[in-house]
Amino acid sequence: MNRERRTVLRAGGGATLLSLVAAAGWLRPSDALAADVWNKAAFETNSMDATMKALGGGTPAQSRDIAFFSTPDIAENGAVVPIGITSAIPNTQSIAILVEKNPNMLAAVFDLPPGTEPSLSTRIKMGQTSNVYALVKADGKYYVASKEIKVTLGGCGG
Amino acid sequence: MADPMRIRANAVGDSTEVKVLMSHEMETGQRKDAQGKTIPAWFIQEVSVTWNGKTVLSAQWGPAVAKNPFVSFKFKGGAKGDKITITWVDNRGDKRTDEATIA
Amino acid sequence: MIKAMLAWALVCAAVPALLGCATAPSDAETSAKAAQVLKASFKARGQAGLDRLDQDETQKLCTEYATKAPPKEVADKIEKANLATIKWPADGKYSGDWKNGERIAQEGRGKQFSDDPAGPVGGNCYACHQLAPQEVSFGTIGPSLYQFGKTRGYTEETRKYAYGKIYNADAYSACSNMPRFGHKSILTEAQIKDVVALLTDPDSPVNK
Amino acid sequence: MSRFPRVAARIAVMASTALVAAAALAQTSAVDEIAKYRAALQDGNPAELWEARGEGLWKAPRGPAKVSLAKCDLGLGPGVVKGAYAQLPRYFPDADRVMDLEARIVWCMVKQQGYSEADATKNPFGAGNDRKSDLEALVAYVASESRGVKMNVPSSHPKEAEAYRLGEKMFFYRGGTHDFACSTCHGETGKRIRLQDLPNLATKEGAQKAYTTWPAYRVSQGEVRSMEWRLNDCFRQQRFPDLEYTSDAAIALTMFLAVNANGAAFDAPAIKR
Repeated sequence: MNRERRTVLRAGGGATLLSLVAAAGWLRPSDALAADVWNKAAFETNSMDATMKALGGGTPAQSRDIAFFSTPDIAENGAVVPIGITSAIPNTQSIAILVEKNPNMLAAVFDLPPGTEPSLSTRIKMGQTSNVYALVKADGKYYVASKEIKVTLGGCGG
Repeated sequence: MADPMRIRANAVGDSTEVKVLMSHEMETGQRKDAQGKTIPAWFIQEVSVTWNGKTVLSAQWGPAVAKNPFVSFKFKGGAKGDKITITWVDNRGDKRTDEATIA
Repeated sequence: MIKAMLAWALVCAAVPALLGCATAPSDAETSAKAAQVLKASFKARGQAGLDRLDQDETQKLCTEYATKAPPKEVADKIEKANLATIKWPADGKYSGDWKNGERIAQEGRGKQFSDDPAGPVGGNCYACHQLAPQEVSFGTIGPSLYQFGKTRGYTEETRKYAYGKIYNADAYSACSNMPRFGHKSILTEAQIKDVVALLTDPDSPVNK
Repeated sequence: MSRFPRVAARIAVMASTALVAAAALAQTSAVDEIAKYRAALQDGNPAELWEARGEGLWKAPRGPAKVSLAKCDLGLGPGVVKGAYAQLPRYFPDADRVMDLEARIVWCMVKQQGYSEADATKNPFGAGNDRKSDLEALVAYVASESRGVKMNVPSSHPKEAEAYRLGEKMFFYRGGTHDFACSTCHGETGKRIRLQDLPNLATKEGAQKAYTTWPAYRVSQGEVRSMEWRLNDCFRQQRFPDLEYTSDAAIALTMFLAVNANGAAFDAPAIKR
């Protein structure tokens, strides 16, 4: 159980927060369940190599089968940058979003169980103009596509 | 306590489209207050979405997910009237679970 | 509220009864009351005191002619009065460091009640003007100043005009939308020179 | 060299290849891309979180009198929320005053729920989780109940007509260190600040476009902002002092904008930069 919990990300789904909560029905939020499962190391890196290592993968292969949608080239405000990612790679297990120039690169990892479409959208923060990476894990292998998003200043500037 | 999530779950063909908004500061831990003191990091770390008890999405987040997070995705299955349950847990151990019915 | 109503009564009392304050007030009466209500509706905060609502002669005239161009004699009067306020640099040099000028042109803070009085004060030029072509986020309230020096010539005359215009825009164009940066002590003499350099230095990206 | 500014360094490197045509092209695509950015935000508007909280606050017994706002008359009868925002500001005989939504909610909180004026208005604009504004949530809820309703703000009462005329004058009032009036930025059609389009609020079209999309979730602030906030923050940037909440000037200016927007379908809370 514990081992399974800690490897949730590496396994690309399987054990999940809710099933764990359900299985151990006596657990309360104060038991700091999240800290136990959350991949702290992966969220504290600031290079692609280090992030991949923390995620348990090697160098990802560039892929044309990963596409951004509803993702602008220019964000009017870095506090909210819409990101949509679709993977056409068979057996996509997870999609992660990384921002090269953020203090820590990894923004989010989504694990997609079979039956869930390999396509999702969310919103992230960007401190400055940067490359954004869509990292896909499929059949245990990692693939990546990237896109530059410019962060500009809108409004009166004060 | 955190405000409830706003969950929209709509049956589209043989799939269900889920859109969720969560009320959360998503504080990065890198900002300073007016007195120059660092505002401690406070952000959702884990999210889980289940349909009739089966997990359809799970996520781990860092503080770079935008304030008042939004996620939209689709999964195969789901019928009008089925229950979608979403839970998040943040780095303080606060947790919130909300439910919606597929429309 | 009470202050405002009192003012209204005073305005009404001051005009002949046959003009009929009880019915439609005149344009001037409405203006006078609007100014009174405005002043009663703000509170001082930070560096922004209530005196900021007191209009000088130029502001008063430009408010009066806000929806129509001022007649020539009024425009001339405004321009003449404002030209007289320009304090030209004692050393006779109008131009400074364009790199610093670029920073000043980008900086939007300064003089707001939320700004630190000891903090940076900028010209916020990009809010209204295109300058260096690399900055795509620029406004269009004012004309594009791209290639300002290149098209006007890198002359003393061009630099002097730019200095004067930044110092007090109303001296050249009555009721301009542009703040009077020097006259109202928004930018220092050195800062104005740096912005002049951004516009008129052959090495500035504005002239590339 | 050590003082060489970063911005300047970046520009110096990039400057060599710049051409007028290239600059113009970059500008067009920047505007298009910003439009894409705004479109992408429309899908999920966090203002919904405020609307839900506001509905809860509206219906909950609160204040010293422990009553809800169910009897609060927003102009269409006690407790009628649907469509009320599209007919505000308006004259209220019981208060003998033209009121915008915020002024009216405060009035109901004081007269019906028993709050003191100071308690009711102590946190008009929220700041994060520790200082959530009940008023902004209530405004988000009431405004959302006018979504799709045609703006129909009355100006037949003499005080309504007067508020409009005063608001119009205030719109053109120059002052402060920068000589700014509302009209400096919002009095011409087709202008921008940075990449932000500026509605010409003196025209019907401009006022309709702007007024019907406030209140709004501002992504730059992570908060839902009301029209009272919009005016207060415009004046801040005009370098004016602090516009008092629900003051006569705030209401007169709102009246000017709202009446100019009449005829358009209300479509807020929106989401904006």
